[in-house]
Amino acid sequence: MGLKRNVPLSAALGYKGQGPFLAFILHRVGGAGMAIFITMHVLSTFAEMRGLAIGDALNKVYTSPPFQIFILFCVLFHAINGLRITLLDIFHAKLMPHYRKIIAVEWVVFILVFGFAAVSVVATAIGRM
Amino acid sequence: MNALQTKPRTVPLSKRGMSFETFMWVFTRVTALAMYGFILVGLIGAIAMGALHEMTFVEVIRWALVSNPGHVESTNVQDIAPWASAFWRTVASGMFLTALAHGIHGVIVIVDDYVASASGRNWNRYISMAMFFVVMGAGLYVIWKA
Amino acid sequence: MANVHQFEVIVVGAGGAGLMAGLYASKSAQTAVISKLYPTRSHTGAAQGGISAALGNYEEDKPEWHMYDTVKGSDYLGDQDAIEFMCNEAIDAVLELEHMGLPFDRTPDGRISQRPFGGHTNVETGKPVRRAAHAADRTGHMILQTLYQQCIKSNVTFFDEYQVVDFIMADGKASGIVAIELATGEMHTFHAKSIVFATGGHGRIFEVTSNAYAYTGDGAAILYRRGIPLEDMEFFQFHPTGIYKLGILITEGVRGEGGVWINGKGERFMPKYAPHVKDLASRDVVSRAIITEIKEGRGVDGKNYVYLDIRPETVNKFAKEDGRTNPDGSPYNLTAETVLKKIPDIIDFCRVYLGVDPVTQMMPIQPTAHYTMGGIPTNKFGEVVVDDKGTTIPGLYAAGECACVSVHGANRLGTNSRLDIVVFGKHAGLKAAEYAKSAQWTNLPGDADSAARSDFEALRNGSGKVNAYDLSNEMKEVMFREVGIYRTEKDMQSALEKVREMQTRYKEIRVSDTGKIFNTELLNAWELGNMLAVAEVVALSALNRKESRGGHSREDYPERDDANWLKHSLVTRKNGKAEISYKPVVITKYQPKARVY
Amino acid sequence: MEVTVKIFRYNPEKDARGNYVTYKIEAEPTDRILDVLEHIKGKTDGALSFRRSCAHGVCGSDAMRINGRNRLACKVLVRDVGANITIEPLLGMKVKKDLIVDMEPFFNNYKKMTPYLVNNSPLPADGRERLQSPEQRARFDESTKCILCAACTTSCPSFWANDEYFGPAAFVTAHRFIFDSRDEGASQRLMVLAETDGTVRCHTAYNCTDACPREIHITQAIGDLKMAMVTGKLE
Ligand SMILES: Cc1cc2nc3c(=O)[nH]c(=O)nc-3n(C[C@H](O)[C@H](O)[C@H](O)COP(=O)(O)OP(=O)(O)OC[C@H]3O[C@@H](n4cnc5c(N)ncnc54)[C@H](O)[C@@H]3O)c2cc1C
Ligand code: HEM
Ligand code: SF4
Ligand code: F3S
Ligand code: FES
Repeated sequence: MGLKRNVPLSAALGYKGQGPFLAFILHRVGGAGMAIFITMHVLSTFAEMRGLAIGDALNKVYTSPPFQIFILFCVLFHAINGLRITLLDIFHAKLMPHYRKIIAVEWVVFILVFGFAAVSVVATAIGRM
Repeated sequence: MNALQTKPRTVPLSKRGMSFETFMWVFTRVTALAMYGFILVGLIGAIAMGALHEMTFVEVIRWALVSNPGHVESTNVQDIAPWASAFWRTVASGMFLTALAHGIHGVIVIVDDYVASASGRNWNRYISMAMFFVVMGAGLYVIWKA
Repeated sequence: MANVHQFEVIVVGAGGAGLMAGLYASKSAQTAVISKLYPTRSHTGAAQGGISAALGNYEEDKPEWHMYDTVKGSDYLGDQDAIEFMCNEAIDAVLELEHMGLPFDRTPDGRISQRPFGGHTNVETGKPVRRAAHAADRTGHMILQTLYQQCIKSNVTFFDEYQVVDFIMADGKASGIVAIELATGEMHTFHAKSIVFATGGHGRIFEVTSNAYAYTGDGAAILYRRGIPLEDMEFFQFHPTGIYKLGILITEGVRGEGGVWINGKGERFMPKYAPHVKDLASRDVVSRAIITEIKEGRGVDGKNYVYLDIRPETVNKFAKEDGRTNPDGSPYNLTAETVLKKIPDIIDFCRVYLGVDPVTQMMPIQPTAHYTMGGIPTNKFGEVVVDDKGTTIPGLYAAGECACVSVHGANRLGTNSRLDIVVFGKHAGLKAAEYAKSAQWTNLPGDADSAARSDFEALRNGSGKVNAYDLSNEMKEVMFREVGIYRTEKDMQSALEKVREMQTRYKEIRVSDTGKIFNTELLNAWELGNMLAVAEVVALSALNRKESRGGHSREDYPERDDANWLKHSLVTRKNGKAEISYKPVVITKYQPKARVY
Repeated sequence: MEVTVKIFRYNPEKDARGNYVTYKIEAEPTDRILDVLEHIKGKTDGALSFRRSCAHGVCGSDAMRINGRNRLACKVLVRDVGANITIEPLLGMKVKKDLIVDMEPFFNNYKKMTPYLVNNSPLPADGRERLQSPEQRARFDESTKCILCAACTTSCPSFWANDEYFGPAAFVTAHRFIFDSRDEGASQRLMVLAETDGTVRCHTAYNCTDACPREIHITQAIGDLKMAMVTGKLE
């Protein structure tokens, strides 16, 4: 007897992990987001080039500013965080004790780059209007 | 005292746990660094070709990520020819294949996290590999024929 | 009767003693280890300081010195044949632990590192000697883990979270035990040829204690109810270094590293009480010194605690005064890094529970109930001995803190109980297996678990007028105040009466949880019954012994009295009443003399 | 001070699922959460069940989720968490009753690590200890501190996802032996660690390191293992 061990997503996300836990979640969202996006993007472009019309509708989605901001978030966070992971893995003996500081630095870098990108998307969008 | 000076402890390659998983763990990190390499090449190339005057920040990022001529079509780039050279198509293909291998394996990792049954994990691999080849074919077509 | 199991050897308890017994018994006999806790939760894991053995890795040391110190430490009440046996086995026992993988700290040339510990001396010079082999300040944890690991390696059968509640005899021989499986509440009967009790002590009968919740004297109480005597129960060790109010132990290793006692006036007071070894005097001496300081108004802020100071500047100041040196002869010098490295866990305790950092602040300290010297009487092979003639009960063994061999006599030296559990756990296991191989199976009575069943029924059906939690707290408070560090006739008499009255009230308890699965309330209530039984024996033995010796300090009889009291007390339950008898102390090499440090 | 304690309750003999019960009691800021639980059990609700033994953070019995994080109830004081306290069982284990979870899978994973010293070479001829320098001893000191409380494993998202994952506690055990200069079983452990449910399932979420009551740098230890698998070096 006993309750099942299943951890519902709400409980998992409700766990009070620290910065690295959040980074892990976002990294995963980013990676999966990109993988789906790239697949869709490639296939739809391919379809378009082969004269199928489905590509068009999807392209509208890709070019919409909210989607662009989302996918930029995925790309930039995943890339920057991925670099952090890789460096910590390789130089773990030296760097891991400082993981909190390193993540703080990572956020600064990310916010700068992503902020730039977001502004650029919004500016373009306004320019087009 | 002599007994203290132990020989350096190293485990031979075949016995240190160099499994498929371990190998792919290394592969993920190597491809991560390789992608940074591609991005750097893309960025430098773009700047050399005058991107700073002709593109927005986001457009530069898009190009650097996959330097496919399609990625500069909607920009203010005057002359598309240098951007569509075989060199850039090769760089784009390299980046694309690296990212695809990395990404598809990443998806396998995510699914493996949640699916513990042997058959589930096998299906995960079959489907992912199939996706890999389909998307690879389509992607290379897009990069080279566009 | 459902749930009957059969094993040649049953070990009850999976602490250091139980695991050692299980490991050795399983080499030749079919063995099961039954424990109410997961083995790694046993109290052995809490021990910090070290395990003593005359390895001599830093300086000259001999088993004879170790023996002498132990005899002296025991205030001459220890049985010298057993002590000699233990001290001789010590070296091999520690080396065996190392071979099993125990990660001892190391000397620069790669040997097991040792540190000084209260009461351990070079008998020729009278100076403290480095005898305690240690692994940081978690030696007990390492012993427990290492032994559990070895049991896994040897595929020992475990029944984890099974609480043993009764012991069955048939034809005067050990025949089996009854246990409750916590996860289901089912009662199981284990038929066995040999049974080894290794259930640990009963320090939870006192209010301020370093002991685990599990230390409720189950093993002693079960056997006591079945007519087995308990030996020397008046001797309970109060450890000088408990964290104020909580009782959590600060290892004596802190003193080994040079820690100094400071009273409320900022004075170092131990030289007054132990001019030679000073701050490293044995536990009973220091505990009494602290209480005296407090009684005479030199506690901190008028409260009942003093300070232990391990700040490097203090330590170095006094080390210089004392002329303390390193083994190579250079002056002793303690640095903050050494403190951090040698006692990391203690620093952690202080930070978590007190918000005090021992590297820069003094630690508030109060004596705490710590170790059960008395217990189930055994000989050096772990065989339970029921009288003064050496009569044993075939198939019944005990080892570890629940047993009284007696190697600790009236007072245990630090690090000797680790040794006790390893040495006697091993021999009890070997003997148990040897006996099991030669003995016939007893006829297990058909209704073996009926007594246990009715005990538990009673707890479910009491009137409910009494709350077990309150009763338990009341007992602890009475025992700590009236049968604590300093004892008087009047206090102990009062305690004895109160405990007996509480035993009557205990019958009114009613457990509110009616379920079977993990009914911890029911088991806690049953444990309270054990504690009340043991508390009565402790109070009675203490009241009876009209002298001061080791851990038993009476204000009304402040002197040791070898003429009348150089003997072990035995309390046996006959017809529902506790009766006292005595047995002689085994004295071989060392005649009693005054105990000065 | 008055504290409000919300506790997850589940009685397998009565309830189909768990629910939360709120208690209001008086507590000192320096009380341990374990004291609070004992108090509630003693005075208000005897059926409340949880494991405990040492009461000072060395036996590993009472890991649970306190205000959303895995902690030992005996190592958190009321003043550390404030007047609103939520106590829940560890995530990712079967709840047997109230705060008691099924530890069997956890110990099974531990046992997969060959959790004992492997050394089949002859002992030193003099029968004395195998030598080890203080530096060699220091190499694995951290991982000897583990008390198998399961706080780490049950805080790990990979373990929540599937309990075949060996989990950080098992890795700490592996680390304890692999980096012990006296041990000769590194290779067999590394081969196990390299399985699909081994170290690759660790995505450096650091929840384990944050949860460990013994302050073991678990993620770093796992990093050591991953590197050992790649380079074969056990330094
Ligand atoms: C804080 C502290 C520090 C110490 N430091 C030192 C030191 O530095 N050096 C030293 O030499 N000694 C030290 N000691 C003393 C020493 O640790 C103990 O005396 C010793 O560990 C006792 O071991 P044991 O095997 O007898 O019992 P334990 O390790 O306590 O094991 C008892 C076992 O019995 C089981 N059990 C109990 N009742 C039942 C039941 N009814 N049914 C089934 N199973 C049951 C428990 O589950 C447990 O597994 C210290 C003690 C404490 C509390
Ligand atoms: C510069 C670019 C990139 C870097 C530095 C990078 C880095 C990483 C790293 C280090 C990991 C391993 C994480 C871990 O083991 O915990 C990872 C995982 C992953 N990556 Fe990337 N990556 C990049 C680009 C991409 C791209 C383009 C995709 C999509 C196609 C992608 C998809 C994934 C996925 C799905 C995972 C698995 C995520 C997980 O396990 O949670 N990555 N990446
Ligand atoms: S590593 Fe830390 S958190 Fe994990 S089981 Fe060991 S002590 Fe507990
Ligand atoms: S939380 Fe889990 S993912 Fe790795 S770093 Fe710890 S094991
Ligand atoms: S009760 Fe032992 S760790 Fe909390």
